[in-house]
Amino acid sequence: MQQTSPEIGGMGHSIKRKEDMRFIQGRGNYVDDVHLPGMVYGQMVRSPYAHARLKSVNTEKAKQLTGVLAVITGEDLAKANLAWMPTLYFDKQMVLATGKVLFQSQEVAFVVAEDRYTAADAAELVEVEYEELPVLVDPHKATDPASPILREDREEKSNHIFHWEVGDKSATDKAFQDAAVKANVHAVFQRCHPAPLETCGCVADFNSATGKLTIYMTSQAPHAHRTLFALVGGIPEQNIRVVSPDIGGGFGNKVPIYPGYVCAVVASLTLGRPVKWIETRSENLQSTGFARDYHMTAELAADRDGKIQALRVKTLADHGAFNAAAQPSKFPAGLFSICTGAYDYPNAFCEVDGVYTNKAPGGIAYRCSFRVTEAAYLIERAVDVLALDLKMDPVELRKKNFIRTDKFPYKSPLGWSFDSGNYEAAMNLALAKIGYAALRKEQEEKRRKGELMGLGVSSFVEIVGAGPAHTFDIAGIKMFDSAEIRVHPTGKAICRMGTKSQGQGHETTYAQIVAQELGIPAADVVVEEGDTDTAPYGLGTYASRSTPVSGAATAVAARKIREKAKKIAAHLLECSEEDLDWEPGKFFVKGAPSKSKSIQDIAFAAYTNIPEGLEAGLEAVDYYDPPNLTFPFGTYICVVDIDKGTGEVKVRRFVAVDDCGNVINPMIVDGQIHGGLTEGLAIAFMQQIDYDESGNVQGGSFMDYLLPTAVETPYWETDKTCTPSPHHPLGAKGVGESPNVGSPAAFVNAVVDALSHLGVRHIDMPITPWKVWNVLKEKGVVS
Amino acid sequence: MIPPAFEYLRPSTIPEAIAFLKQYGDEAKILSGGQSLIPMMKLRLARPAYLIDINRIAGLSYIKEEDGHLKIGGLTREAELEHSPIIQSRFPIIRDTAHVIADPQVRNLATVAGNLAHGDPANDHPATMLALGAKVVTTGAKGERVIPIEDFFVTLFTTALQPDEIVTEIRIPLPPARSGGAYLKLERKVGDFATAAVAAQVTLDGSGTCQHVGIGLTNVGPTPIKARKAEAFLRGKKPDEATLRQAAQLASEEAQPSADLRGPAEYKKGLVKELAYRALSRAVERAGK
Amino acid sequence: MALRIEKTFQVSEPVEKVWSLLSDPAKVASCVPGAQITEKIDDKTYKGSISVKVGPSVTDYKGEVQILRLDPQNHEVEIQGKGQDVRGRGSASMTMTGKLAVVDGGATQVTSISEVNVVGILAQMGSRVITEVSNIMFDKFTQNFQELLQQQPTGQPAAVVAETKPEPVEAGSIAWQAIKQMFRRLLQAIKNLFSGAEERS
Amino acid sequence: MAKKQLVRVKVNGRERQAEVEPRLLLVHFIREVLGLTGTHVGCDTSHCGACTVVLDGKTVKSCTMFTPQADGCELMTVEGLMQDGKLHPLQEGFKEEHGLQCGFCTPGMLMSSYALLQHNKKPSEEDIRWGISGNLCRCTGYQNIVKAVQYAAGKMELGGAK
Repeated sequence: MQQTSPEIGGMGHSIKRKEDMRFIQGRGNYVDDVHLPGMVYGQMVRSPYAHARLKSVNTEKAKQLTGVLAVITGEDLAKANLAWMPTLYFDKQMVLATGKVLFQSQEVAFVVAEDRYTAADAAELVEVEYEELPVLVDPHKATDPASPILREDREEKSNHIFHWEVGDKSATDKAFQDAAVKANVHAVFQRCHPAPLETCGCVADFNSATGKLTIYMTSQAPHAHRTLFALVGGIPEQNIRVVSPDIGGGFGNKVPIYPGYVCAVVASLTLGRPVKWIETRSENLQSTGFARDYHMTAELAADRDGKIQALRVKTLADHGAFNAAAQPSKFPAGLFSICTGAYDYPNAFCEVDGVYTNKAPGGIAYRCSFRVTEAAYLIERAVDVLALDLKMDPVELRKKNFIRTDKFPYKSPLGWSFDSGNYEAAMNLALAKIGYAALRKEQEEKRRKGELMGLGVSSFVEIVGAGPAHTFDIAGIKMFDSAEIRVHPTGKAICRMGTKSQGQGHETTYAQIVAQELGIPAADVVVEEGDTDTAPYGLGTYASRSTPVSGAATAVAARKIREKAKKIAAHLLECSEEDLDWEPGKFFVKGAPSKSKSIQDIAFAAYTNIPEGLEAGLEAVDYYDPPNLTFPFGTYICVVDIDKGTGEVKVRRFVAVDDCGNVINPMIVDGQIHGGLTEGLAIAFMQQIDYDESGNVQGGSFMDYLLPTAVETPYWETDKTCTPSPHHPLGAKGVGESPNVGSPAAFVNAVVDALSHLGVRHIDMPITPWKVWNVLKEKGVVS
Repeated sequence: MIPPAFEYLRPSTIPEAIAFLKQYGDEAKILSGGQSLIPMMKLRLARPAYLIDINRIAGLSYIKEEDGHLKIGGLTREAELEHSPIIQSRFPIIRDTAHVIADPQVRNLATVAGNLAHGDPANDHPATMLALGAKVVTTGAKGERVIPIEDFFVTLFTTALQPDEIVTEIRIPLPPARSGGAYLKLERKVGDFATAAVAAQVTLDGSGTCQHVGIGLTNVGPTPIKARKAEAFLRGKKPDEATLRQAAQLASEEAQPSADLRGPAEYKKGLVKELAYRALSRAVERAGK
Repeated sequence: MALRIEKTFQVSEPVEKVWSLLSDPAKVASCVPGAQITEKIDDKTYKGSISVKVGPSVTDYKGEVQILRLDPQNHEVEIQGKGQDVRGRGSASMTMTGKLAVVDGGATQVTSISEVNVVGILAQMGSRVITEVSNIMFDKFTQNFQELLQQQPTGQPAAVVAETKPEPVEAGSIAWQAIKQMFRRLLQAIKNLFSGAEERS
Repeated sequence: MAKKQLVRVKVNGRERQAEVEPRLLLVHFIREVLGLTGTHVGCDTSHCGACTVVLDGKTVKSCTMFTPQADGCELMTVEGLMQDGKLHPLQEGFKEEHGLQCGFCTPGMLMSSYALLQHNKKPSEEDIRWGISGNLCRCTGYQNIVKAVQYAAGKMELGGAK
């Protein structure tokens, strides 16, 4: 790839972010900042019970309160056939409860008032009569005959949602029969929540004069959401405009459609006034898309020397009250079948069963490409357990089983085609950076002194950038993505994409792609996303798909423009296209570099001096359908010290070596990795949405859903190797999720490693001080 | 998120404030730092009809040494303690404590008096004040009362403070030479309650024997706990490791924790044992200096 | 969240005298602070409402108290109380089983096994203190029960209590005290939680 | 309806006043009455610090204060950082060191960092981490925020900016 100058700022330049200027001045425009004339406020009334019969909803008192404009109930919505809405995964979800409630904090009624304060007062006046029902919280009991059937609306009178399997069962079972060594681990990836700092919300604005509905909403996928509103609400799609303004973090939380959005729309249609609905934090944690809740068992079969022969995985997936997983329709367990990891072995079999419980719905991809985090965690844990059983160093075992570089593209036993990789290179760099050998020595000495120190390694492989349209769609919509570039007469440009940044820095990185391909300085390129009236259609930003898909679309669109520019350049230089060479920013005559035309000259000519037979203007659109997914990877190594007295785990060092192919903006990539590692840390040690036996949410506010502060967060050491994707136009792979996918195993492996000499093989996340202390007590380390 | 409506009252003198308290009884609530009351009101778990904002009452914010005591005013903020030179030099234990309370923004408003008056066994100052043998000065309709801290905490969330009284001062006897103290807290993250915490204050005599010992425990029982057995055991002994370990053991036996998301009761007892040993060791070390 | 609280204590009084108390829900309930009965459904069931006001914390509950089981042979009684927060934010319930056993020297051992369940915002925000609070409450209960026992002239049959015409409301209101007290303590606890995830003043 | 209170505050150097319901949270006064939307709301239990403003020189969480409590006080919000068209060294630092991503926590972070640098001109990394421990960020992992504050501290030492 040609290197551009810092002035142009193409690929590989750490240029400062274009979006920052407004944010550092407090001039961002988030949904709650949207203020429209005549705007009113909506507030949800929610169920305190996890499972209860809805006997009556009395809205009279609430309606009598001055300033209250409407109180909408499930019965009201039922009249408009809107009491239920489809989820993104072949299920339906109650917008407002009718009949019964299925999880604590489920939406029961929607109050609309002149201001927030009145709406909150009125919500308290809505009288709801419940009859409590037996509660199902343990997914393992979901299919017990004794358990209540939760979903009376379904044909099938069972709490079982789906069974999904992939791989060659008989060959795998055979490999296990013949195996010299078998290792297994049962690991629960606890239910957690992305908790972006901005909660979900919207302003629905129906203009009765024009018949146009504008919805400003916290949406990671505005175009898909517009289509769903059209299909579900029966509103002509051209009359719906979805605008995603600045978004205060998404991490998957802002992919689904939530009842609050629908209620705000219904209220605006009814009242003809703009209706704002903004979640509180507790509502966000207790009712919107959770992640994980995978109860997994992995078994590895291997030879004595550590060569892995087979993997067998059985998983129970807790989806809560509705299957609101936001994932490709052909994949009920997302891309969980990436669970074979970075290792080369012939046999694998993986099965997943999904069940309903009385918990909030979801199963969204929390900073992860559809269950890839669960998969990476499981295999990296399993490999460590195998290393323990073999009394082998986990690094040695990994190296022995890595897919060799000459095997790419590699066909995995569960059917994926890994595009490219050099796992050993990333591993070796990480080992050198952290000084692995010396640390192992230190560990031995410490153990002799009775001190606890551990080293955790994770060599993860991701699968991102969904996806080839033939295999990937969400709710039927194919997972391509788009870019539209217009070059203005003065050589400046505007680009619009089907994706939507939530902090990833698209306004900067997409501009750098244009700069790379056309030589127009990134500073001269404006990037716009999130307005469905102006941006080309796309599936949005999640699953690390922006760079792999829309980024590719941007490059291809730019190349279309360059093709046309070449014709114009030839016309201006009075030569044939064949005589021209390109360097970022200009075409010049082969052998006569002084005879050249800059992209700016060409842009001007595109509107002022067009060659015969060529249409005016300089713009292009591309809808990119990736030939394959991309497979970012890396090796993370974590060093922990354990305080025997308190059970506290201190992360002493953490080295992250990532390989995301060619890098657009190293500064932004590092920022993404810092953030993802911090979320991984939180998942490994702090974050959990738990439920007690009555279905009460434990961890339903920031009091008990623990997000690390700067004090708990260690200093992250990052580095890179570069193995470009062979099929991506820029050789890029995407990186936003790698650190969150790869790090939990590194943390847990480190803690288990520190305790392995005591016979510890696994500890479930979140690894709290009391869990560690309990282990130490069991093992007689503390009295 | 949205608190219920209330009438706002802003007295400028203590008598005025007390008059309001008498007038409105339990319909009214004192607004001092407000850092626990306001979140409660936002969740509508608290809904006082009247808020008596005492923050504009002059002369209640000070940290001074006077007639053998350190005196802390009823409106003195945690942040002021944290950064006070007197505290840093003479009462490192109080600095330890203030530093681990909530977070910087909260400490800018939260007051020591409120932290005590709240009667929450999970608050940090009670244990420290128990270790220091502080006195709580209250002012009410019947005038001023001086309550020894060990009589102040009645039961869970209940103190000796009367409905028409306000905590106006905290008095801490100035420790003699060769005194030192420390507060150690284990929290799940900055801003959380203690899973358990221990305050220790010791005074050594010329021969290095423990003359005075004060030990307070946080969040391991229905009230803040004064570890009397451990104190008595240590008094008159040389604080060598074995002795401190034994004292710590006694302290953990005095703890009566119950399980919550922070961990099971047994863990919390074990934690008290460890933290007590560490806090005592640091206290002794500081006393030696 | 569900809790199981078991309290066992001995009294010097003979088992029949203790039973005359334990089998009288009014008496049993009077051992925990008070509330309001709005209606008597039948001899075993009362309806009532509770306005719990603790410091700045106010919550109104509606519900029922019921005698589930009365077994004179084995000296066992089971009483249940249930209440729903009228602001629709949750419920709390308690089932208490009381048992008597004769011990040497004619004394009686009293065992109370109570299952408390709290649902809704209190359980979400209150897990920190609910156990603590319940323990305090049941300690108070056993203490009051013993005091009440001493006030009873020996050998007085329960029937006589009836003669001193216990208005259902009377009785009920006493029965209601148990639950009210529980909510009171819980709310007090919850209120104070918001020294919060952080302790503030 | 409770008796309304007349509240006078000096916001970013400008006198403002309004009659408000006593229960109006300071953050809603700032965002909806004064129209300064840089101050954000990220939680309901006073943990996230997105609503942090500087009140009489000290940081407070404006979601945990009633508007009348600020009567007669001086208030500084993120909108007040820029002086005569020039970015404050902290704003510059956050941009230069990539101290923000989604930008939602940024105003609160800037306010906490501002207050920190007022009484600690040369904060260590630890000082900074404790100084911003009342502000949550979900994107950056704090590492570049620490760098941004160090950048500003250096710049202010040279330039003498406040």
